[in-house]
Amino acid sequence: MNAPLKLSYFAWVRERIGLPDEALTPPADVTNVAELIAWLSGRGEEYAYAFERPGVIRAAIDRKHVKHDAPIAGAREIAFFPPMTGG
Amino acid sequence: MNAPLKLSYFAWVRERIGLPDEALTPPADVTNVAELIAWLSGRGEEYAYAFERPGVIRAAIDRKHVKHDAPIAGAREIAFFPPMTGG
Amino acid sequence: MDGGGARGAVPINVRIQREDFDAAAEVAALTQGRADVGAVVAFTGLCRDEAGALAALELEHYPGMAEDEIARVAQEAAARWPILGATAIHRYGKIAPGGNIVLVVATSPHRRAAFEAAEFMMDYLKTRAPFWKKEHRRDGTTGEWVEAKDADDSAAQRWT
Amino acid sequence: MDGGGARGAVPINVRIQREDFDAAAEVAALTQGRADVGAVVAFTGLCRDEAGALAALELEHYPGMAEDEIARVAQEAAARWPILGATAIHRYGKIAPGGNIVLVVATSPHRRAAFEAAEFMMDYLKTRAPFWKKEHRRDGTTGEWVEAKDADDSAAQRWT
Repeated sequence: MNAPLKLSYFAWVRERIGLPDEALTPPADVTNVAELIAWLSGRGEEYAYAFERPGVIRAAIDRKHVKHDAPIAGAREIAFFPPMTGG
Repeated sequence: MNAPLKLSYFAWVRERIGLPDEALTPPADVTNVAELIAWLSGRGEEYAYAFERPGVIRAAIDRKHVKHDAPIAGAREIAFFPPMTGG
Repeated sequence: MDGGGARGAVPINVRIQREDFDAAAEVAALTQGRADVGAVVAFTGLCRDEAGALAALELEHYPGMAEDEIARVAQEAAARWPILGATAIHRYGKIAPGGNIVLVVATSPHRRAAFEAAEFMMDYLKTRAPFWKKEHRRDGTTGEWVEAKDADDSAAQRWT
Repeated sequence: MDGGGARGAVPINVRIQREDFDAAAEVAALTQGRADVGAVVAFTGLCRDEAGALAALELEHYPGMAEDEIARVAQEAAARWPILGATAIHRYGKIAPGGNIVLVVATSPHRRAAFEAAEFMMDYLKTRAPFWKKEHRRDGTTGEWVEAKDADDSAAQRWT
């Protein structure tokens, strides 16, 4: 089984889910970021809305950008957000 | 015959000639910048030294950069100087 | 924060802050007391009013990661160009039209390195630093999140 | 001085002066009271001490032509990039190590135009503006005239 994870959400991902962050324990068959997004999408309407276009969602594991095929084993914090618009 | 010209010299061209500017009337067969340089070079040691490498000398007619084949007819001021090193 | 790159002691300053910055003071911090700096390029990004439609931008960021990513961008610039120092400051919170958003400064003995390092930092910062802009419109409507531009991705890619 | 280019009223400020300049004040002059500027690039060129060997640089210029050439360079930048304003200030006379020599500022709605216009102005200014640098060395020897660099010509040529 996976350990509890801190999940953080930013910008419209945060607004759609309605939470800035939460602690969740994904099931053991969730091994990478793409699977985590799929699992979260099944948790309710607000998640399905936030992740309706998984291709545009950016992810970071422990504050480093990762691709959706990145394994989540050992992660303490995973963040989801739209493409950045700073600068 | 050419009209009297103001000739201006800058940087080491000025130092070698020993004058910042002067008024001269080149002979009628001096029609372009290259011919003016050749004529000036014959005016004395200091001019010969200033123009010893004509290829590196830059010229401006009435405060606009020109090439050595530029005609001097109608010019009021012709300046000679080394390649610029501002900025 | 120290760059710690190949050239050792290149000063790299990264700050994420709500308050405004003073570009002149940041340039002075990189140049005063030394005479080896021949070129300083300072980029300031400001909030535009979008032809009067915008009341303010609200900048959200990911604390911790924002500092880390911008420091990585600055260190990458210090590894790629012979710069003598770099500063990057990004604000968050509500910023009115005309207000400062971001400052990037690069110093070098020569101009080309300073220009390229500063532009590189801006291009990478735009695509890598976790900041998001939301618009507050003058007509009072709820602001939209600013959409990322493909042009920003291609701007960053030309350095690879 | 007004740019008078294709976009009409782009403010272009060109000054040749002995006294120092204030980069922050020049940036403020191009940005204050307007909210359409999204990007400011300010380049400052300083006198380096050449590892301690240099006492001062002495800058000679061709009065009249220096202003004209730099204004032409700035107008060319305004014609080629969608800039909102440009300032170029070049000092003459004796300048000590660490002192300012030249300032170029470009403002634009977007960063790329501001970066490119500023770098273009510096590249062209270096090869076209009639200024010459003479070195005064700390050992008291008569200074040599600084030699022009081929690199400056090729830097200017890449914009053609």
